[in-house]
Amino acid sequence: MKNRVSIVGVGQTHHRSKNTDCKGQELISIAVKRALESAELNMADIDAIVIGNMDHFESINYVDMWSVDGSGGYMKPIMKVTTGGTTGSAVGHAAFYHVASGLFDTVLAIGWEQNSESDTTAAISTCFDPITEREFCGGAIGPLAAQYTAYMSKYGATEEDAALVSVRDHNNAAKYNPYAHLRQMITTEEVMKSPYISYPIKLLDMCPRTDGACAIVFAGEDRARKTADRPAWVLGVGDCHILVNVADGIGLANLPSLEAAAREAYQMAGIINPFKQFDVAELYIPASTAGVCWMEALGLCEEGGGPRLIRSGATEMGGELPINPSGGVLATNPIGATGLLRIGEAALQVMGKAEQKQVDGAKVAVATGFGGCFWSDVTVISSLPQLN
Amino acid sequence: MEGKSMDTGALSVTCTADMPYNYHAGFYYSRFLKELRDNKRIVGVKCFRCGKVYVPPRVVCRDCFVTMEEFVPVSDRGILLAFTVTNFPYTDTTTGGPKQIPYTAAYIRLDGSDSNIVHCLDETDEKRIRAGMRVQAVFSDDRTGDYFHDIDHFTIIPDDSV
Amino acid sequence: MAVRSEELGDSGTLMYPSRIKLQYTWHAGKVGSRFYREIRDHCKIWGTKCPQCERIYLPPRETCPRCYCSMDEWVEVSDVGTLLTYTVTRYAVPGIQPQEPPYALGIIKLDGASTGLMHLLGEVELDNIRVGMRVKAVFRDAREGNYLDIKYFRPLGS
Amino acid sequence: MGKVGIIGVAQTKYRRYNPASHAEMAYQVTREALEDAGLTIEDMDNTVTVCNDFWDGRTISCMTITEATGSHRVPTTNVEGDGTYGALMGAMRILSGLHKVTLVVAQSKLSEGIPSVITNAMFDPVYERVLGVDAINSSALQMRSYMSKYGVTEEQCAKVSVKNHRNAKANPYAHLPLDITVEDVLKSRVLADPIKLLDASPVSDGACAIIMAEEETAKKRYSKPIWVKGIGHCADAYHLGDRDLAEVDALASAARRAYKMAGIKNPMKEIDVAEVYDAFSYMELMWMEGLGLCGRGEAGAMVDSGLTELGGALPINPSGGVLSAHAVQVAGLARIAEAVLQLRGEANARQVEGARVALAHGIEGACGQGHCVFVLEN
Repeated sequence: MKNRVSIVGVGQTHHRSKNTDCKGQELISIAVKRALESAELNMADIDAIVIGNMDHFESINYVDMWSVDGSGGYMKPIMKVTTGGTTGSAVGHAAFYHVASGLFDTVLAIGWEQNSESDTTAAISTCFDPITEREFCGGAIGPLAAQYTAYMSKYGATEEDAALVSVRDHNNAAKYNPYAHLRQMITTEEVMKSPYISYPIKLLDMCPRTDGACAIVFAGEDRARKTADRPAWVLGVGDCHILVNVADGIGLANLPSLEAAAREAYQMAGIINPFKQFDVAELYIPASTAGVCWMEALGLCEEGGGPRLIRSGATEMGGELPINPSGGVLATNPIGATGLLRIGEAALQVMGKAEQKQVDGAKVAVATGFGGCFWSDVTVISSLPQLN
Repeated sequence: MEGKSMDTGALSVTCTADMPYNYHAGFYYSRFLKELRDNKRIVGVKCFRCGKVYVPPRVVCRDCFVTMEEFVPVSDRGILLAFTVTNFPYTDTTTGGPKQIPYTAAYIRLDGSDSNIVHCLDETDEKRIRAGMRVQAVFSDDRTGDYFHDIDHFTIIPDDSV
Repeated sequence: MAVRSEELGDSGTLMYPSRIKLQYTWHAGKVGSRFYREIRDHCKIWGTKCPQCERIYLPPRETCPRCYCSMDEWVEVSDVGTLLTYTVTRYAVPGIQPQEPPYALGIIKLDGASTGLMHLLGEVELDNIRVGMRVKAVFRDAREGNYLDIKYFRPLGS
Repeated sequence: MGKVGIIGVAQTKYRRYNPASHAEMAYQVTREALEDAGLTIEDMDNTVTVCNDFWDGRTISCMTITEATGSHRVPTTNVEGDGTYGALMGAMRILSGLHKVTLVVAQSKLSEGIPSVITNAMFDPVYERVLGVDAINSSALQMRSYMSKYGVTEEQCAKVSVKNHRNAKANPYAHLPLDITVEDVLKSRVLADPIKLLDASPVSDGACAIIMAEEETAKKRYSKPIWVKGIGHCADAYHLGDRDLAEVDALASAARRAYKMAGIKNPMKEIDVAEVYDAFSYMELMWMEGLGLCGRGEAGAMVDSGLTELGGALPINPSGGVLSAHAVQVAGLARIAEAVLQLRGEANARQVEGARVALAHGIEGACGQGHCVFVLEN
């Protein structure tokens, strides 16, 4: 790598189902100001900006230009990256490449969404092929639900396994994350009793839609060593966007794109035994069912081992590998920001700045993004500039 | 457009964005749509290298990255790989009105195909549907070059021993 | 409802007419809401002032785009200003235009403001609009709290 | 900056209603760019696509061309814009040292949607959008502003259109090669005055792909790599009323950055040919000023003098420019592809003799709010 890349500041809004206090650009500026504050930098220190969201959620075209009032992008280089649910992680990775290339030193990555401004499910449905798929694909829920039916019949996972994931993430958000959107403690029984919204996914299995923004300051090595006591180093990035037709993702009981993205990121970072090497994980789990069937793709368990790992409690706070101390996507989902929040939360963990949600002594963390057509992004972050 | 005063005293602007698109089906989907419309036939395209058949047809083989040119008919029967009964309200963006629910999205692999399609099933009681069931396409009489309509729906084959 | 695909010229391929039609409710936010309330309730136009560069912004914003600091100070500006540039739109686009073309559009620098405000021009011969012209806001009678509560700007003295 | 070489380019012919689908167009230019570079898809270790959900009529529209561009095989991302920003991302990937060969693919089918509806969505939904403002009438505001500040005339703008449509006659990819006169332009139907039909670019479908490689690979795999010497991008304020629309500060800043990287001190002298984003005739004049190819307000006189004609001292848009083919998400990348052909000496009838340094320019947003500048050298 030409330049080592670090994260020196993370900011986010207090996420809500509907934030009428803020016009979109103002929502963005809250996250940006918090990120700058956490990095102890000013807007003048920022060399370039990368921003992303999903166009039809707010129906604003050229958001990189529109957002200048909030992003601080006036007379700065600014670029828009958008890849669906993986937008946030793709924005983070684009900022990573801005710095790694040596072209820019201090770069602001911004993800945001004001989902309350439209019908999110309807807007998402327009991602499916207008001629062969759109009519029968209801938002992001349908394909995820279908995937879990396949996983259950293949590996004997249950709806209760998914409920455990839902309880873990919701309760982490309630207990530890003041920024989270949903902060209600829930029980397995409540999840199981909640109505089906798309069999086998029930209301409490599914992520909400959220108004929120996240901003992260990426910096090259010199800036990092100068300004941050304990920067988070980005050791590996990987992404894999595998398909064009969502139907072809069906029968994917597991998630090959996550496997491929992880392979790429792990190789770059030097991760050999992910379950052991990672101290904490912030995973893009849009439905609790995914929290059961995707961990094997990250190498956190053997094929079909998701249910066992979830039932073991190892992924709870205090367990061997806590997953989603922040409460993750099930508690907070401003879609264009969601993937970036995973990177931000993972960075805060290894910076020792995660406050109530801190996993003690966390040194190596993994963050994922999910979206598009069963697509995945993976980021490996550490308090160490390189792993031994 | 209207400005509406909301409970917090904050104002908002409400507007229906209506963006028409004449989606170009291109050479491969056009062939697919016309075969459906004119011949009640479902066609895919076959990769000369790996032999895989893709439905709906497309120009490039995902695995071999070669141009596919051989259109082949596939069966109107197949296996239900997965399904979901969609029963939450959302806007149908093709009309701006509410989507008709419930409907069952059916992910199907047709006999003779190596890829999957999505359509709907004429059964919305999830207790009566299982992944792995055999299903059959039911065509519309009045076909217009619309895949969602020209195949009216898929139906579960009660006895597939024939 | 069935969509009828159409032949695309003589290419042998089809066009599938569809649309993305969806309702949006955009939040004006605290700052935008105050701007609109002042117009709706008092026919007054207010901007926000940057404590650093002292620019007065219209429409008002929470953050100065140039200095990137919060702007707490509100300043009333005049409803009279100078036309910086204009155009007469003479083509029709169904669904997005506020009135039948031809109609005039301009950017107006209100007295007391540092930035221009884009708006419609009314009560004016379309061939007699000039850069530098002085114009005055005409408010709508039934105001609802949106951009068109200012009906248009008309030449001063007309 | 390290060296990035461009070793493959391909474009479709631009036209309204290209019968190929998004994916079919993207596949065509991908295959042809690979052929041009003498490489196979296996040689690509990452890709960048250029898709925009409004123009494509689809959320996550990059999904449409994932497989057609081989993006499912390798790390990939999607950068919105006109393709210049996508190429910038491609260059960053290579400069990071983590990737060796990037495929950048842009495609656009303007004839599927209604451009004014799509560009109206650029404007703030709480404020100006309701005025029915779009790419055409907003640009008319800018053209008027530019003319009234600097005394540039409609005739001078018309000359740009005449020149570019004539240049297009030598470009097999162009959509609108035309033999027209200044009078034809002035008499063409007024869209939003002072913009007339022949001051405006057409509605085009098309695709473009380029292949970028790190230095060693570029030298080893290709006989005539074209080198990226400098890149700069920059954004101006959002609300048009915040800007002096007659000025080009963001472009000047982007150009400064690109020139500094490329070691260019006198762009007028050192640049042999420029391909700029002339969505409207007046834009070519303003962008020349922002790029430092002449002083502010001087571009009109420069066009009068004939310097920007093919055969002049600084030919601008020998391809015919965006006025002769405007597939929005492609048009910036096409500027780079055309600049590459010039530097290879493969531009045939539109070749600028002895071109060694070329400039390619793209824009983003309304009235050139954002700009991206590439300096290339052979």
